[in-house]
Amino acid sequence: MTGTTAPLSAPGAGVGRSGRVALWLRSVRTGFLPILTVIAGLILIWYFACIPMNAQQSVLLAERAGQTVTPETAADRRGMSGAAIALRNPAAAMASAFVQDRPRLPAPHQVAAELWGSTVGLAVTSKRSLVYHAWVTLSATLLGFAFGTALGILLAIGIVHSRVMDMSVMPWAIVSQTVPIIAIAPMIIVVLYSIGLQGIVPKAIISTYLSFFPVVVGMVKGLRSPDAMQLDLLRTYGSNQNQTFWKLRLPASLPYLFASLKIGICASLIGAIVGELPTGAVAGLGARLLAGSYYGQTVQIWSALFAAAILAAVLVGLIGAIEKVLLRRMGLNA
Amino acid sequence: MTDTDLHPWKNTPGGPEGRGAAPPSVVRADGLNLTFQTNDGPVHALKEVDLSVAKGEFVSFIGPSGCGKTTFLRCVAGLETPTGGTLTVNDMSPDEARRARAYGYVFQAAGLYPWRTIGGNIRLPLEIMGFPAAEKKRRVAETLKLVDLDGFEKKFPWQLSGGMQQRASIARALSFDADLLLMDEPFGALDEIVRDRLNEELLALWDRTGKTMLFVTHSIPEAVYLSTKIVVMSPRPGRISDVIDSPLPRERPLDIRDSREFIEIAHRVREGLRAGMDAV
Amino acid sequence: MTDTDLHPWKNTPGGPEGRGAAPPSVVRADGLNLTFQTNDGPVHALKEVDLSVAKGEFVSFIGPSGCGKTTFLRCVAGLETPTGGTLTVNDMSPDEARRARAYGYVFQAAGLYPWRTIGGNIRLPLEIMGFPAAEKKRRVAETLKLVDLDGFEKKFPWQLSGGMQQRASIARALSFDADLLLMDEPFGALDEIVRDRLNEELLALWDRTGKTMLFVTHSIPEAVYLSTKIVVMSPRPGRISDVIDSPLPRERPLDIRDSREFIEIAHRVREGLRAGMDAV
Amino acid sequence: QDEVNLQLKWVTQAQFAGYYVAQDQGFYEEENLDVTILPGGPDIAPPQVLAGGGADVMVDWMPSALSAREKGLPIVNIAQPFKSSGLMLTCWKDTGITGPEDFRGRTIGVWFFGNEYPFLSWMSQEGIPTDASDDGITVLKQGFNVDPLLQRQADCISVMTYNEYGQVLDAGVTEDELVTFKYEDQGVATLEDGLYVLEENLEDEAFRDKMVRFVRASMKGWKWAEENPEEAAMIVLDNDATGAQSEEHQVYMMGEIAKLTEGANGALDVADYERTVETLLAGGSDPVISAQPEGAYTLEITDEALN
Amino acid sequence: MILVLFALTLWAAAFALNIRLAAGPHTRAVHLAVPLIFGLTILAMWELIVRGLDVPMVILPAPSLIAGAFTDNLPVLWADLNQTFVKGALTGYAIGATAAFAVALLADRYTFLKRGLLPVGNFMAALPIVGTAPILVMWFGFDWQSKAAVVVVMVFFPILVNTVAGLTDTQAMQRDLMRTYGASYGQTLLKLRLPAAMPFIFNGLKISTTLALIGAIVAEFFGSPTLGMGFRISTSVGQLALDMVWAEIVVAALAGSAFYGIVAFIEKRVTFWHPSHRG
Ligand SMILES: Nc1ncnc2c1ncn2[C@@H]1O[C@H](COP(=O)(O)OP(=O)(O)OP(=O)(O)O)[C@@H](O)[C@H]1O
Ligand SMILES: Nc1ncnc2c1ncn2[C@@H]1O[C@H](COP(=O)(O)OP(=O)(O)OP(=O)(O)O)[C@@H](O)[C@H]1O
Ligand SMILES: Cc1ncc(C[n+]2csc(CCO)c2C)c(N)n1
Ligand SMILES: [Mg+2]
Ligand SMILES: [Mg+2]
Repeated sequence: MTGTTAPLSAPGAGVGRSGRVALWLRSVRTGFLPILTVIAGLILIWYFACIPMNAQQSVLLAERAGQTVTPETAADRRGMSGAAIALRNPAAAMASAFVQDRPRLPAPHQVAAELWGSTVGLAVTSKRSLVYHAWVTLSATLLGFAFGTALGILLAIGIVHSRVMDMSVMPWAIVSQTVPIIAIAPMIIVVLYSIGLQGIVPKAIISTYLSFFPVVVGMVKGLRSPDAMQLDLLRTYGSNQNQTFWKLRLPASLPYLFASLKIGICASLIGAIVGELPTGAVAGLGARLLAGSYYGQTVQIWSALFAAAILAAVLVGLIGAIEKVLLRRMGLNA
Repeated sequence: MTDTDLHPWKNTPGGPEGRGAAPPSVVRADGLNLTFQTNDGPVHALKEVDLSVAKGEFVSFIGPSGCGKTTFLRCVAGLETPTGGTLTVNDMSPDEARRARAYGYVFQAAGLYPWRTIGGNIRLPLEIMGFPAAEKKRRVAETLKLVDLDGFEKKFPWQLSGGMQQRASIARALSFDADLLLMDEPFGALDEIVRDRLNEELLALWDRTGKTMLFVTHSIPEAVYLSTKIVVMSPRPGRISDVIDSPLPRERPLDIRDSREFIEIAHRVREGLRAGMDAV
Repeated sequence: MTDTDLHPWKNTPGGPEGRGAAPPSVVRADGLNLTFQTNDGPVHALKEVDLSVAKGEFVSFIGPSGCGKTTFLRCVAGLETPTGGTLTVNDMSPDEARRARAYGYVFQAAGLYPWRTIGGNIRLPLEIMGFPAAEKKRRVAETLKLVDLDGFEKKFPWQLSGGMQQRASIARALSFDADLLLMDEPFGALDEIVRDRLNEELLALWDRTGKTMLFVTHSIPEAVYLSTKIVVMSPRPGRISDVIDSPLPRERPLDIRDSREFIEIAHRVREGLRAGMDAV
Repeated sequence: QDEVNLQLKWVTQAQFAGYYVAQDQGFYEEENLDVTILPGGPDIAPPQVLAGGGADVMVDWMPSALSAREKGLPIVNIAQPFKSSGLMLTCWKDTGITGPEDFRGRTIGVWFFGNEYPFLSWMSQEGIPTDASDDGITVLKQGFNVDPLLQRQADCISVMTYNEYGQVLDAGVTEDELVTFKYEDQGVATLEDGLYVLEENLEDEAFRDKMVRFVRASMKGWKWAEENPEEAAMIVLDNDATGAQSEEHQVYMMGEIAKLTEGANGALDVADYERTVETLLAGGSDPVISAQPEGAYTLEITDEALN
Repeated sequence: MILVLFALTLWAAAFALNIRLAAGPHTRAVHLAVPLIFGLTILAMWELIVRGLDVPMVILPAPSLIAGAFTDNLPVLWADLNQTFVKGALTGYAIGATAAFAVALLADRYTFLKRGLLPVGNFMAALPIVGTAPILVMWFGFDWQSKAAVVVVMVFFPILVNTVAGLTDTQAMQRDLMRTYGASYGQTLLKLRLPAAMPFIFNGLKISTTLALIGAIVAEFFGSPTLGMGFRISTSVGQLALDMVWAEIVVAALAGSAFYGIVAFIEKRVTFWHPSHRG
């Protein structure tokens, strides 16, 4: 076992040994097989976990249906773990583990069915359609992301070019991220309300607040990534600060920029969702999450959760694709 | 900024005319001192360096690691500010000379920008100095041919071998045709065969254009083979321990290195180096 | 794992005894082939390499960049698996030899671990091979002195100059006193003077301990100065184009390099190299 | 048309049917009003929105409004469409709880965010500490749903007759498994869902006139909703942008809400007001309000609107 | 209005002072003073503008009021900090970091697992906390355990991803060196890959510090005992006690920055050898 992992990742090591076999093995390892296996494993665990997680309710349903269960009353079962209850009443626990209306843990197929039903199964204009809600959230996300990226890049440029900005802004940018956004989101909304800003902008501003930080950090790192020699080269040409920025700092920072954009868009999505709560949570994935939670609709919560994660994955994938195209055109193979 | 500042190629002499007259001093250092302030005390990198380089000379700098070769070249380039003494480049301060784009600098590592093609890298100084489009194109093509890289214009640096990258970086320094070339171990990373070839070509270029060369190397044969003047340096504090004028002819086939004259100069350089080391 | 595996120093011969007998073959390659599979087709890095290295020999490998020197050394070290032919090290497979800790390897770059002090770096192989504490201490002190680094035990790698780092990496390979040393351009990054010193010391060490040396270099004088046998390689596909047995005596003062014999061998090596290049 | 922004206390649901009906049926339009209804939520404090100028009028519970008034935000009740309180505690019967005294040592879920005042003042009247001590109550800050009860993380939780109680029953729990304590029955009821505005705005004649018309149209909406509960529920459903409400639940809620608005014409019953103030003042060591409020309501708007 | 103008003048003055300080020699004092002056200026402007424009206290209280609430409620703030930060955030952080670390070692050992786990992990990292918090409160109860669970979920993936990346961040030559010694997997891990991974691991640990505190606070919005920073914030907003809300925010910022600072300090000690720390 020693070193079966090491040589494969070492450039120049190990390829010779197994020749084509190694190449083939690599393509399998980089392919979908591992992901599918892991997903399959997780789903299996998930299904299995449904049994004890939902046992209280399953057994209660059986009791109400007149079956004898042990212990006999809900009060007696109160302190028991789900696993213990399931073990004592295997039949009852199995019978309704995957079909409850308000399960503690919905089964995968319930979530999948709800996701399918509320996306493909409905017109996108319907208020019950997740596509509609995802769009509401997405629009705020994108606007906030655009603001956040612009703000982040501007701050980074300032920080890189001015010592005062560097010394005074950076520590406070870190502090700003330790402030719980959910606490100040309502205040931001109210303040903006009172100056007449409503709708998408307040949500976008919360997205901005969350997404500017990764961009600042990444861009400062990126704009400072040219080494002394690359900078000296331009000095030997008598280049001015402006030229140095456009010809050296900016192109050198692009890989860093994209890495932080990927984090930034996720932060932005979370910001938009958080921002939906104090705006009356009338529409959007956050509203769906909350509405699901008012009425204990666990299946609805889970499907909204997955919709949000899928949206994030798509956005990150999109940025990744842009990155690939751009960086390849620049000869920096990602 | 004046018009000539923006369009420096307008008054680039370009050819070897005027070489017949008494050569003017291109670089002149008088009692040059440079001390770096570091966390654990000052480092005396250059001490009382006196040197005068005439137009058209090929000067090599040789000396053990850390003796101040790079530092001296950086001072000439205006990238480092001496803490004492005077230094002029073309009778200007090094900083003025830098702004006037008086020299081309080849760093020890190729240092090509990875997001630019080979052609784009060579075009970089031309863009910054504001050459017109047609001129840029012409010069890129010309210098690419000079270093034997035509056909590779569209390739990215990592698609080339180390030796080719090094040649591209030399082309970049040549593209705007400065009269003075500062080269810091340009061939350090190359194997002996490729190095020999590039040495020959560099010599031919120098002979053809009459540029002034300041050349840092670790290799004694290289220094002897290339130079009209060899500056031997010794460390801590960095100073010049010997200046050897080469009696070798301008025409130098590669096998001149097996000649007795050559071996004698090499021996003198080696002795100079050793003496400098033992003095420490 | 056997006891000797854990305590290899127990059966380290250490001294030069047994050198009088007919020298056994330490490394033997027969029709060695190695082809790398890459995305754009196979690269034939080694083709039909035959070589036998006797105990106590000092063998240098020289050849242009990419001719397979490093690859051959890596095969001997069991870091790369040949795709054809046979290769034995101490009559074992290279992989077995690696596990038996039969050799010390010096990489082209120093490659010290930056989180360990110089002493800690030299101690690393000793820790892994399970030497007892007192023995570790003794050996670290001893090898530090050998490479002239005593006093620097507590320093971190980045606090040393490049040359000192290189010496530390040599010390690391020497510390556990293997009989076979594989060195891949160990002095590539050093200036000529330091290089000369280390060459002398390496020769003295070899002479004293009777180790077997496989040594890769780009420098013709270095190869000639050090070796009892010079292997000249040529590229694409990498193969041995010439094997030169050196008639130089074991005792070699530095200025043997100005002798005619030396220059002749150097010339032959250079010709061999050039022939290999032109054949491509 | 005059613009009016109405800030609700909670999300779009039949609890606010009167306003949605008035808008849907054109009652506001008849009064020449352009009303925007702003739904609330767990993160929205209506008095804050009012203070910030985001709304002209809000729906709030009186304890929270009086407390805000004491904190220096001068808000005034201008109408009271809800006559009775829908607040109650629901406990599992099998815990053996029969009366408030049995709460000692129990875990009880309570809504906070300004909704905790009725519970706290009730408990301090009963003399039961809420500090998690052995003979006191362990209070949980209850989330948005009835899970704490269903999961048996709490012995009792707060519910509204018209909403959460229905959810408990929906989850399959039968009424005889539960014991309920209505605040109304315990004599600690406080007024819920009144309409409040900023005091300074009332000095403006145009604003008063706007509110008169608003209250008149809103009460018309409430009466319509009481008479047509099913249609009212559907109107609410149409206005729910989350698409998460179900028809059955809104019809149920409308039915229960109608019981609470019954007997109210929108005018504040001063006796109810005084009972509420008394309850809040009686809070023992830590009363919700410490002094008799002055000018916390006005009858002028309803007088003008309803006569 | 005069106060507002005064605020703007103050801003200009402080900025000028900072420019002069930053242009001078960079002593330790200057490094502290510049951000401090920046922060104090913002506070002063806040105070002046809130007073100058007569912003209602229930919208934005002046810093002086917040300071008052802070000093008047120290015991409450301390108890809240203990509940949310020490019990919720720190426990969750420790568990999450340990678990992430263990899984990273497994994923590192079995390439198959790594290739499968990381994409799935990235996906799960995108689950919004607003949705996971209610579920975890339902599963783990109202007390700090559910907050710790939320924190575990939030910090797990940043640390996992960074650790895995770090463990593979050794140079081929460094690994080959170990092979020439015939080193075992464990020896290679202990003496090469873990030390080499430390800069990455600390990157993950640093990112996670702010996530941990925020996660614990947000989770309290979805159910809690009558204690904790998130509880206090949401309850105080409902009670329009905005000065108390801001006092808690100040506590959160102090605790979060201190936590970050401590981890950054340890990082500096552990990865002293990394170029970014050598100055
Ligand atoms: N892992 C690898 N995959 C593919 N090709 C490789 C690999 N390692 C080496 N090669 C190729 O094998 C050939 C020999 O490489 P090797 O490193 O042995 O050369 P070398 O003689 O050591 O050169 P240098 O003097 O530059 O160190 C080269 O053409 C190289 O590109
Ligand atoms: N920026 C700096 N700060 C502090 N000391 C420096 C700096 N640059 C160089 N030095 C020191 O100045 C001395 C001369 O360095 P320099 O780089 O000029 O040497 P060199 O002759 O070019 O050596 P090499 O052959 O290794 O390139 C060395 O001792 C070096 O440590
Ligand atoms: C965080 C939170 N705060 C308050 C309430 C209470 N609340 C305000 S309006 C209303 C009526 C109907 O549901 C209720 C119960 C809650 N549920 N959740
Ligand atoms: Mg140098
Ligand atoms: Mg090699």
